[in-house]
Amino acid sequence: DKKTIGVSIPAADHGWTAGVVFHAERVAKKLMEEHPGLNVIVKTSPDPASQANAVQDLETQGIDALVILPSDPDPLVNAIKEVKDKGKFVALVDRAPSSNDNSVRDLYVAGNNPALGEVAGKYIAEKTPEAEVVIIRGLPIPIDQQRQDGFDKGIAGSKVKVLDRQFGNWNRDDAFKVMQDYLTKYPKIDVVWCQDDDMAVGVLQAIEQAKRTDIQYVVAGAGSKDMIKKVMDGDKMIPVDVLYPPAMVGTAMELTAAALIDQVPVSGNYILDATLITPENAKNFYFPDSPF
Amino acid sequence: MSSVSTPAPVDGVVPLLKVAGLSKSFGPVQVLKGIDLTVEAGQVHAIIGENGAGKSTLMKILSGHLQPTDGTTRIDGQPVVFSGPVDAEHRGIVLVHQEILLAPDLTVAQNVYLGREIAKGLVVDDKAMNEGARRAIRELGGDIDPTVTVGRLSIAQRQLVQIARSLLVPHRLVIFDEPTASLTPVETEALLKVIADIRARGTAVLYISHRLPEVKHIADKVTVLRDGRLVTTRDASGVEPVDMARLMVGRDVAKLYPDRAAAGVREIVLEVEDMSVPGYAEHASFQLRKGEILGFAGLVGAGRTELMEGMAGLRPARGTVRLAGKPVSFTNVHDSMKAGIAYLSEDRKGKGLLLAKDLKVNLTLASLGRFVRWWQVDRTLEREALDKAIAEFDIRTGRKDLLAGQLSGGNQQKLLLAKMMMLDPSIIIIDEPTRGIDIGTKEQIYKFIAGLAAEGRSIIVVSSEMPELIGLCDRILVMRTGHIVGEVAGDHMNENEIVVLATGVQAGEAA
Amino acid sequence: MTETAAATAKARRSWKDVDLRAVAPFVALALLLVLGAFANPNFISVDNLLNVLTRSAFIAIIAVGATFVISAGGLDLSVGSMVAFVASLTILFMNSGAISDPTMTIVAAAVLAIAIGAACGLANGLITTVGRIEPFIATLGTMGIYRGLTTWLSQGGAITLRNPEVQSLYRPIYFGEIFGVPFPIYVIVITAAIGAFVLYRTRYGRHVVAVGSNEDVAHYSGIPVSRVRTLTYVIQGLCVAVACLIYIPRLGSTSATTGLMWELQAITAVVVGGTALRGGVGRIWGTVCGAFILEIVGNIMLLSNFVSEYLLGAIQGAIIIIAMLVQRSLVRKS
Amino acid sequence: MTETAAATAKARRSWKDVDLRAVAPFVALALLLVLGAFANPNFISVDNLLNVLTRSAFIAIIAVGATFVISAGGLDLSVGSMVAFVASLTILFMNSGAISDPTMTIVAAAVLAIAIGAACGLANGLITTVGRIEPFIATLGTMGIYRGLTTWLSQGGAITLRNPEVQSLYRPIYFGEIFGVPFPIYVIVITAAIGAFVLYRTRYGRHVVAVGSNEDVAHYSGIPVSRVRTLTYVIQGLCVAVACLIYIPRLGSTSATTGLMWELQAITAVVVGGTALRGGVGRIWGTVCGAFILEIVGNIMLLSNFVSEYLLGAIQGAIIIIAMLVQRSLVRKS
Ligand SMILES: Nc1ncnc2c1ncn2[C@@H]1O[C@H](COP(=O)(O)OP(=O)(O)OP(=O)(O)O)[C@@H](O)[C@H]1O
Ligand SMILES: Nc1ncnc2c1ncn2[C@@H]1O[C@H](COP(=O)(O)OP(=O)(O)OP(=O)(O)O)[C@@H](O)[C@H]1O
Ligand SMILES: [Mg+2]
Ligand SMILES: [Mg+2]
Repeated sequence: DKKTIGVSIPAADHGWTAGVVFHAERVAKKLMEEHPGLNVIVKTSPDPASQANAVQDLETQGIDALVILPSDPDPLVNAIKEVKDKGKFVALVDRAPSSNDNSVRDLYVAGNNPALGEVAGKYIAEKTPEAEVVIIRGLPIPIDQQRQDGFDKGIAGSKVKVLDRQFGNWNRDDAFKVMQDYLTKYPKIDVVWCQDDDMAVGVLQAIEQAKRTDIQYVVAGAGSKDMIKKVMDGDKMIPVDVLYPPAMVGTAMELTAAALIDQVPVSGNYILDATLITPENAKNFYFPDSPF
Repeated sequence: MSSVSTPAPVDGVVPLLKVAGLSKSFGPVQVLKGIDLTVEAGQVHAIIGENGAGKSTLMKILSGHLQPTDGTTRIDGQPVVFSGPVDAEHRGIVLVHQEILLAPDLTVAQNVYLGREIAKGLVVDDKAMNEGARRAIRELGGDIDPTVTVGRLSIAQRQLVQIARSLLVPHRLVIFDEPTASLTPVETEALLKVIADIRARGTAVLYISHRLPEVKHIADKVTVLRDGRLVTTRDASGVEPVDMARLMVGRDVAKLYPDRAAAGVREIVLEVEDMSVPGYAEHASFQLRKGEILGFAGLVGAGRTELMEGMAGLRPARGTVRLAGKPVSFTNVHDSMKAGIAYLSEDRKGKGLLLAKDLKVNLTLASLGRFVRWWQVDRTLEREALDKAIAEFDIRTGRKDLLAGQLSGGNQQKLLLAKMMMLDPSIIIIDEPTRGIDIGTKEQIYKFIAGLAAEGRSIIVVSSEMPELIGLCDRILVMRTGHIVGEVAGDHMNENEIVVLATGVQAGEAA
Repeated sequence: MTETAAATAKARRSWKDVDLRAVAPFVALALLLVLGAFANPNFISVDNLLNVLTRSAFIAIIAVGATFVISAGGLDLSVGSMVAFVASLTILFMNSGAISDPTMTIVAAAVLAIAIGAACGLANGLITTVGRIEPFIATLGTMGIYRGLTTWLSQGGAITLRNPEVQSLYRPIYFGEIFGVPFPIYVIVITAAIGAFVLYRTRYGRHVVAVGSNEDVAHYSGIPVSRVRTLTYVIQGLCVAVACLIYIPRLGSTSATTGLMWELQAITAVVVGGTALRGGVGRIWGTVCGAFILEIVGNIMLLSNFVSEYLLGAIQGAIIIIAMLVQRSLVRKS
Repeated sequence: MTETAAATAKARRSWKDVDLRAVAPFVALALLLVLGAFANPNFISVDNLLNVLTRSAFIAIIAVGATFVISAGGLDLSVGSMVAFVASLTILFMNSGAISDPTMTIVAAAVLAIAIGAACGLANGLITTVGRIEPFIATLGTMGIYRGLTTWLSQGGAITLRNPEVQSLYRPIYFGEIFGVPFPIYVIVITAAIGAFVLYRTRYGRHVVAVGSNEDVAHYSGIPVSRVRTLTYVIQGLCVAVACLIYIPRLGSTSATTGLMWELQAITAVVVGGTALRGGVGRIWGTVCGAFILEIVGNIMLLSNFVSEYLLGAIQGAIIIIAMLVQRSLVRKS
């Protein structure tokens, strides 16, 4: 008999989520080809409230399993529980609510947000132990806070000094502005940590425009093809990138399909590493076809 | 379509404009019924009729603002159908609207030249337009800075701007719809002179006014409308104002102003001392007695309106107001209304009535508290009040669910009067009570005002029509440029005396 | 060519006119229902329709308040942030454990939410009326303020209702049903009914419409224009508080992005419902219908599988325009 | 009764009045500059000020167009999405390699951008005028449409200018300087000057203001109201296209979030600059000043160390309100 997997993800509103959408679509097509009896519906939503609606609508369409990457986890717990309580298989991707246990989901596939910050922090602390760092944060929501906390943990004990941290809203234009103002404000900046590859685009432009040479490098995160390319090419400004693969949604979908169709017992946590991408390993993570 | 006599141009003179069988309906209401009218070049043709007779509607049709439901229009013998007001203007027909149609944010000159700006290449020539506008207004006897925005002008000044604007179009037929309603004698005289000039140049003029002596003075022909029907068209030389009144109203209007019992000296109910409204009026002091009708005369811009508004708490003012000896100070209208003062604005469309709402809503707006039962506005009570007001004030309306904006001007004034009387005020300030009102209605309103005074209410009448003040008031105060410059009463109540005070100029010859 | 022409057309045309303008949104709604039924048979299932109605509750309730503000000639862009702010404070209060009894906690929280909503509305009202700043700018400013404060309260994270007892007690306010109809639907109906009563039947309602219709006339009629206008913002604040009270149990948490863009949705609901933005007319039931329309458009998009998810926003925009065009042509034909 | 009499009170009060209203935004700007200087000495460095002016270019230029739309009594909420749409199409064209010569590519792209901008504006204009839909709703609809199309074009990701030759040739349009002044500042000045000329000196500009002041009057005066209004949207579209042309070389890429909320910023700039939202008045230079004010507020926030990053939005909102209050009190005192 026909099985249906519903996939609810945030709308493609910046690079990383675009990657998520890309991979979700890719894997959905692949799964449906591999399993003729399987139907995969992918729905995107711009904010938590509409995502809760989308989950409800997927349920209305009669799904057997839900794969969800919540745009903001806590507000969506209730909606996810609704599905879970009806005995459907639920895979939660990436963003964990405050209480992330079996009552909420069967499977948890995630990148490691605290680790993303921590890896970046550690790298900076090792490479430039006395660096003065400015930070450009994302939006004021929990994942951002987790990355921030991770970063603070990563540099703990070192002499790395954080000069400032402001929100760039995971947006290139905003990051450009914030970086311009940082450059005005601080005569000497050693390192920029900007938490996201999209924002790094704006940061690099601002630095280039100011013709400042004191900035040694920029650490971003996520693993967009443009940044990975720069790492591969040995760009001085982007020596490394921290991986936070949007493809994780595909992993979750594949695992869910396995649970549903092949009756493989799947449950528990699958945490993907926040791998540090260096010129040596970069080509393993380079997908030129992805939009991100 | 031609039913009534449509004489061919026998003697070779083709009339400039000729309409036959013209009818107009708004929905179920037929407003004009088979009007035949001929307008000749070089003549002033007056149209008179009661409020709501259909004069404005007829003029709007003739100038392309409205499409007739039926009938034909010929210009120089050629049948035409106007696609719109601009089309009519191109054919030389311009209308000076009864309502003021100007863009409030633009300057006087910009309004005067709106839609036909003088331009040098791409650039508009503001200098030339300011000059032109200043000249055009001066020709009308006004003096308005052409660079002031229209929103700052008084109604009278706006009216002048509007007239100036219309006369700048090359015209063969100019239609004036109550142009003098808000003008004082000085500007009225100037306008009549301008109209005489226009006529002398061979232009035809259609002229609507409720001021019958004026009509008599200027018109060559007079057409009377009643209930949308053309009653008669006559040579003006053959009809006197009394006849006109009778033809309009359908009965004798022998005496316009009511007899009033000479009131003895009564107690002072209102005392205003050293009242200043910054920018408009300074150090005004006056007293009002119980049962008295006190007039305020003055030229346009003398500050009468602002003084009254300041006193009623409608705009910031300094000074002392005593009601029955007790000092009061009104920071807002609500307080003054509660104290029994009602102010009826001269600007009934802008400040008096909600034109887009129905009569009921308008009638009860100021006194809604009286209609509240169980937290709700009781619509039955409202309906009853409307019925009563319609009867009492003789508001002529086809249907009771009409919007206030669909009433004719005169009936709007009656509605406003009815609205403010719902407050049951003891002091009533009426600014321009009969602006644009037909003679029959005027008589009613005067009678009504006199009745209010007889009931022991005190009334202030601000008016630019001197006969009205003289006929109605016990005393008249005259204002000039923000100051009260004198009082006329008893034997001195005549136009000459007032004009001398209002202008500050000894008159050689009186109008 | 004399008379006869007179009394043919009866007054029927004009009542139609008035009526059609009010009926138009409902016609648009009906058309959408038909469209939805074609898109996916599940659409017209009772469950789905109840779902959609239920979740339109937030916008519908907020939009009832917006109808007041707009009728009086104002505008409130801050409602979305206000939802975030009021809901955050309310959750923080419930988390604080100031009151130990769960039921009393919820009651006190409700009172608090209402008070904060009213206070926020009052602030908006005073800034526009006493400060005489264009409502658009004034509420754009407070929009920033309320959202900023929310961000600060949440320290960039989420504010989540922690007490499980309170949570389970509170949950039915969104998820509960009475006679098979979800609770929020009752809240919509009650709010709208009260709103309609106040706007159409009371003196204050009459004043609101008068102020929006012509401020000068209202002023000259002795209506305290500023007070009437300020109160519309307070009503808006109260409606926001009510929306918060059913929002909190649904998601149980808020963050800096809660209520983002809801102001635009609320205003759209009001306008789609037949209220003109320039003021002077208010249609409460039309507004509620407008909120349903918006939610149903989204629902149909999600249920149908024709459209690329990238194009969702485009189609939604197009449908709103088409809905308005349909309305207009309906009204014009009458 | 003689003549002479008609002498009236002089207009002496009015010039002061008018002038202060126009000057107020500049006073607010000056106050902000002083405030900024206290917050951080770097603030008044030429470099920083040039940076800030340069990046205000997008909003300033768009807001010049918005001044036309608003003066004529309209509103355009779609400009932010339009930026994203026009810029995306332009980049896609440059990437397509349809023209091999880099210079010609850029010229052709510029022409294309202008054409698309004008077309988008025309669409907005026709929907509001011919379709007779409230501008707020009409452009909210097209806002969804343009953004949706952008998302679809980019498949959710970024659209990046690929040709390095074109890139390096085009880059100076944003980053280049003439006599030490960045190129975008010239573009602001030129756009505003043209805008001011059209609005204040030409017949069309006069008609724009008349339409916004009183539509009926304009109609009776033979002004083609719909055409005038539609054209203001086209002008808005052209301004958006110009803004895009200097936006593209800055980051060389667009995404679905490009230009998000810019419409609100543009409208705020217009209003802060002294143009009333109800139409009938337009102040081009005030608008430009308003755009500077907005950008400077953000800049001061970032440069100063007083404020928690969480509270930025709140302070920004508060400053806008205070700036408007200062303006109002200035004007009232006059
Ligand atoms: N748009 C409309 N819809 C319905 N009725 C209307 C409309 N316009 C005018 N009327 C009605 O037509 C009649 C004639 O109005 P009109 O304005 O022509 O009168 P008038 O003779 O100019 O009166 P006044 O002397 O008061 O100006 C009035 O009864 C008025 O209520
Ligand atoms: N908003 C305004 N700002 C500046 N001046 C104004 C404003 N409104 C009116 N004025 C001026 O104030 C003066 C007095 O106004 P107004 O003409 O209404 O007085 P009035 O004596 O009541 O005249 P009317 O005979 O028209 O009733 C006029 O010169 C007018 O131009
Ligand atoms: Mg008339
Ligand atoms: Mg007056």
